[in-house]
Amino acid sequence: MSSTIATVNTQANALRPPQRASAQAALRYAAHERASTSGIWVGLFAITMSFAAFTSALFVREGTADWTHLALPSILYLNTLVLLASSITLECARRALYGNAITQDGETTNKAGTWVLVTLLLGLGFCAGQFRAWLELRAEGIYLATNPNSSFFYLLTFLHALHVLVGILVLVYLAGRLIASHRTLRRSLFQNTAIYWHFMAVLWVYLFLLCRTKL
Amino acid sequence: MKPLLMAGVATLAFSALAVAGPTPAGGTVSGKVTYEGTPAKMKPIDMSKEPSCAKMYSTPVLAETVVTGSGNSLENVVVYVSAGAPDDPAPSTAAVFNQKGCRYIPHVLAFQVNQELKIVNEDQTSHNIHPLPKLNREWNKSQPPGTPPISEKYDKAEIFPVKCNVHPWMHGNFAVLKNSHYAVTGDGGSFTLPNLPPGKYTITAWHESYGEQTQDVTISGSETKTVNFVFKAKPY
Amino acid sequence: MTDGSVQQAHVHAPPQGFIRKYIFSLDHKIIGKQYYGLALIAVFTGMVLSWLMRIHMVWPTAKIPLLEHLSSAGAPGGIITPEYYLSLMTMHGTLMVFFVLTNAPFAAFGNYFLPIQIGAEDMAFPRFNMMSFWTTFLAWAVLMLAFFIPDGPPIAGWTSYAPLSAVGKDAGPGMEWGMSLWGLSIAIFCIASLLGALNFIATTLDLRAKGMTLMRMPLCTWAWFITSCIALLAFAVLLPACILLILDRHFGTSFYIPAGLVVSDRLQPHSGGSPLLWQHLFWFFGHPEVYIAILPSMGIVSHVLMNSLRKPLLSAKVVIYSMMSIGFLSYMVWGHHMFLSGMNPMSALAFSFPTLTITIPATVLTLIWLGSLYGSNLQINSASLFALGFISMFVAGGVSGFFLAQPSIDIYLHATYFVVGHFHMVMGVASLFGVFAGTYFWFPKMTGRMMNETLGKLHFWITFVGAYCIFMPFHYLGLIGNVRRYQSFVDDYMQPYLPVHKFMTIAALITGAAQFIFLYNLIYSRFKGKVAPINPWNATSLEWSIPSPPPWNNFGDKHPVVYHDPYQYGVKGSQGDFVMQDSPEQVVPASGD
Amino acid sequence: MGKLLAVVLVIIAIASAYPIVTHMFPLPVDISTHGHAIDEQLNDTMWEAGTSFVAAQLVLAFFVWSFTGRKEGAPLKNFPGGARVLIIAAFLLVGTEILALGVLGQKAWANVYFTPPQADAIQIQAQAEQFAFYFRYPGPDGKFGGLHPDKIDEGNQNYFGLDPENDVAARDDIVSGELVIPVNRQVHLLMHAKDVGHSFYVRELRIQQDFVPGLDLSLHFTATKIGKYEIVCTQLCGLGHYNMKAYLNVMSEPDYENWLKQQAGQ
Repeated sequence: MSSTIATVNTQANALRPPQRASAQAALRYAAHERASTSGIWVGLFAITMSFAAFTSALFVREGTADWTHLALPSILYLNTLVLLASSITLECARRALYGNAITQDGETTNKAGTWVLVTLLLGLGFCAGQFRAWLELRAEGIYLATNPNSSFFYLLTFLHALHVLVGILVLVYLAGRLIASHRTLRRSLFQNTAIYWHFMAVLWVYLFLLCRTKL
Repeated sequence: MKPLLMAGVATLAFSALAVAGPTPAGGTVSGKVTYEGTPAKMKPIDMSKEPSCAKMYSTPVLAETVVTGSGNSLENVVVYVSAGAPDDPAPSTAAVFNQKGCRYIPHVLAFQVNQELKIVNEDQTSHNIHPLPKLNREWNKSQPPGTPPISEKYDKAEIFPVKCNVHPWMHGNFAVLKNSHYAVTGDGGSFTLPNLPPGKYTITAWHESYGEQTQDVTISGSETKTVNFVFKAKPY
Repeated sequence: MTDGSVQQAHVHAPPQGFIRKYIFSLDHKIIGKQYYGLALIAVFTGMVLSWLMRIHMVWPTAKIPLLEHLSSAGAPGGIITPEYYLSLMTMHGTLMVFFVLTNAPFAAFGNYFLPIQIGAEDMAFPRFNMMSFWTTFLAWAVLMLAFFIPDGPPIAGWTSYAPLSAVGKDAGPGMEWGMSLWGLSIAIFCIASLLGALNFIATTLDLRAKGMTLMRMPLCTWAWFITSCIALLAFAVLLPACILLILDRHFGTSFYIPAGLVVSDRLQPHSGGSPLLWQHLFWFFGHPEVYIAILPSMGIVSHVLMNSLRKPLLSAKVVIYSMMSIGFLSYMVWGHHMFLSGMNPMSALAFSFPTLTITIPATVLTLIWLGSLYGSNLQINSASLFALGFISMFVAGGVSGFFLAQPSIDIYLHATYFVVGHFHMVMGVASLFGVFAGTYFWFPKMTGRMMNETLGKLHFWITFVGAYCIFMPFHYLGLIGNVRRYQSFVDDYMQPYLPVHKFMTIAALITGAAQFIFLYNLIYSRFKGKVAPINPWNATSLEWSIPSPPPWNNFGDKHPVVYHDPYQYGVKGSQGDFVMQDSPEQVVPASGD
Repeated sequence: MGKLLAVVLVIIAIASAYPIVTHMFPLPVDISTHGHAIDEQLNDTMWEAGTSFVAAQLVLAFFVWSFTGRKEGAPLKNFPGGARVLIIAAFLLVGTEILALGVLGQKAWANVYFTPPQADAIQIQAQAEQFAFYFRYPGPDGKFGGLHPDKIDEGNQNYFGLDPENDVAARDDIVSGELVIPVNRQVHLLMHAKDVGHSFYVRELRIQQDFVPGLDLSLHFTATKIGKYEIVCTQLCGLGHYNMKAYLNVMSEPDYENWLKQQAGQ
């Protein structure tokens, strides 16, 4: 969401030292940083609600006669690891960017950029893995409508993958900016992307456990 | 039974209309459709939910899935030339399907591919016409009293049921046929397929609950061949 | 350079060119107006649909000439078919609930005034703001498309109960593509509303001007804030519900469709689904939706009322807390829509009590409004008339809630006209009165011109009396067991009461016609109205401290600082009996208080 | 203008109350054993809600009347006691109402839903479908035949999907489009939906219950007056919803027995 603001100041360019802006502007800047952080949390809350709704749907559906068992493709375990790893690499990027350095020079941003690049590759790997899992199920003749369990599996995994893809798009943007390090970058954009990305990992772990125990 | 008779006459009339084309005088296939065994007893239709229709009948109307006549004759059987005859162009006259007293008149309506089908509502209540074809396009329309007749066409040959979504007991059948050589048996179960040019034909008889039977017949000159069909009746 | 070029942050230059200025504008004010415009189109469409329904109901064989050409399938020879009646009903409900009652009081006014009232120069995420409007527009377009497909609009009602809504074309005309468009449209609408709510919350939390503490926010800002919190939850649940519905309809899943259903002589290829699941998900959204519609109007009415009373509200805090508790309780009561739907009868009791409890904060609000009237110096104008009308309507619609909240009475009144009367008054008319009050009050600020008072008052009188004439009889008919959603009354039982229905229809036609006065007033005043000063109503909140209409960045370069609570009326101020929120002067209570 | 509003408000209050007070819209006669409780509940609520409605409108009218068009500089007053009084009032007023209605109301609800059907209650199966009700009696053998959705053949009057060919219990089942019951005998209605959601509503019985597809609910009631009453569907079920109805025919015990015999004969 901060891309709003970020793109706004693309005209601010070059490695010139940050100007001391008026106190007012500084305040406003800080306010918008805070706003985008609240924004991301509110957004995550909404996402949580939606998946909670799906979960309750699952609990309702569980009781019914045609509820069976679904053997999850083993690749999901690998995918889980990949996604968790991506969470860690993004944390590395954050450390590289804000960890100790007070001012970032091209080197730190490049370093961070590379970490982000790794993260988004892992993210893509996760999505590919999920896709693979679906193919495996198809191969077993288990489709979306085969039984309620498969319906829920495809539904939950697909929606989660969709959210991950959104994250990946933002990561692409981030990596671009960091590696071409002559561009400004709002701190909140990076922070919030990190929050979102970590949340996706947590959400996946939850969904995975749900599928393991219920489907 | 009067409405039934009407139905029979009406159908025959229509089929007569349909065959009265410019085709040269040829042979005729005629015969009788009968059943053996005991057919299911038709239950009376309870129309109490539709007073405007219920009050039109002194004695309860029976369901029309199996209508039998004297001498085990079987009515509402579509007899048509299913092979051997060329496809005929649709006649200009419209086949009329009437809704009267919350029943379909006729119960089985046979007409040709692309022939105009005219659906009329003579009742004081709103009807819904929902034919359930498999090959043709399916539609589902309501017809409040006082609205103009619905005009439709079917472009594929097919026999399928038609129902009223408002009145569950209202069920009929549409027989969309390729050529003009067909008849629907009425009271007495007899039928005639006139004006068949010499050749070898397959005659098919279709009944909505007893299924289909076919017989081959060869016509040479202007003779009259007799073909009878006997269906096996089911008690349930 | 993470904080490079700070002062550029968000200071976007005034937009250039028609498209960026008025169509894909990032300016919350333009977006607010766009929402208002969309709501206006939707409300008039919905109104005409209700006219057609009322006319058909009392004159079933009436030939409506124009309709014959608009929808030859729905109205052959101009006579509305039963399914087309249900289509009209479904579209009326959907348009009104989603595109009017959610858009007008919340999205439209909220977008325009929330940032100004808290002293911000725009929403937190202008691009999201623009997206949420255009997504809403898309949702509307998709819904309206249903009118123009051969299949026609859906016939499942705005609640779209499964399995009727889920089994597809066998369920009847309009249930093939019409229904799918409905599901798609609502899903899109959910996404739009989520974006909007997110924006409102972040803006309110973080973009308040110096000195604008939460408790100093005007009541309508509070209402919008609380509403967006409700909306966030509600639409986040409706979206999954719609997704499941679409899956059932087009991908052969069985979330809502149980086994062994025979629809139109066809055995449905589904198994194990639960129709109640849809009802639970839908009403978990559906009941809070009622408060999404009414809360903003409560806020607007309080805001307007304080201004015309010329004295502070008895207690703004109490109003805020009441609205909060209403919002909170609204999530524990959805089951009262399902008393008779086969839930465990015990749970009916569990849902009944919180429902009844909601009447406490509602009553508190009403009494606060009434109590504030006491000893005031009430100024009568179109805005305050509608505000007072709101109170009257809110009470009228509210008390009937008492009946429906009790399962035992619901056994008799459920799905009768009593219910229809109830929610039309409290959710429909009442919140629309809030919108009217807001319009007459804020129009000068939004357009820089005053609205015509005479027309405004005329509009009020017809609408106020008319609304009672239409919706009171609904309650009476409910008492004699007049079932809702019937296109005509075929049974003898209803015959004696047809005159009542005729009366309601005529009232509806007149009241509806009166809305064109309002429309005319809007358009006329927009261009010909007399020019509005900055603060025509001697009001106190921030929106009245800036030019009418406000410049593109609201406060220009001056950064408002807030010194007072929002409603400093009835005091000795330098400009009169009030002190603006942003004026540093001391508040001296007026004598004789 | 303010004075006018006050007057109009008073008129509205009176005009709205008038049809209620004069019973212009009476509830249909109650023919059930549990109905009186519901009617009492409805009546009490009407008094409480009606009073608060009229009172609120009148107070509003009074305040509008007395506080509009006051001369310049007329002293502003605050409501005696301020918000606190009003809040307490609200809690007391509504609180007591809730307790009174809420708690007492549960009795009426319980009568209908928390009492199990009597052992000797007559079992009848009701099937709701687009757009009619059909009722099934077990017949002489006292056993219901099984339901086979695939066997449903409405053209042939087989609405329930019975299979008399293989299912002996189904052969003597009586299917009727009219719900015929004896007076003063409890009826245990087994509710089954064939296609979509429907609802069973008999005004005079003070009974309403949804048919939920895939969820067979049941309902029990006792009719106390002989006569013919309307059963209507109150759950939107499609284009014929407005026309989906049947009749409840309450007969004397002997008439009912005859009816059964006559039906079995068919």
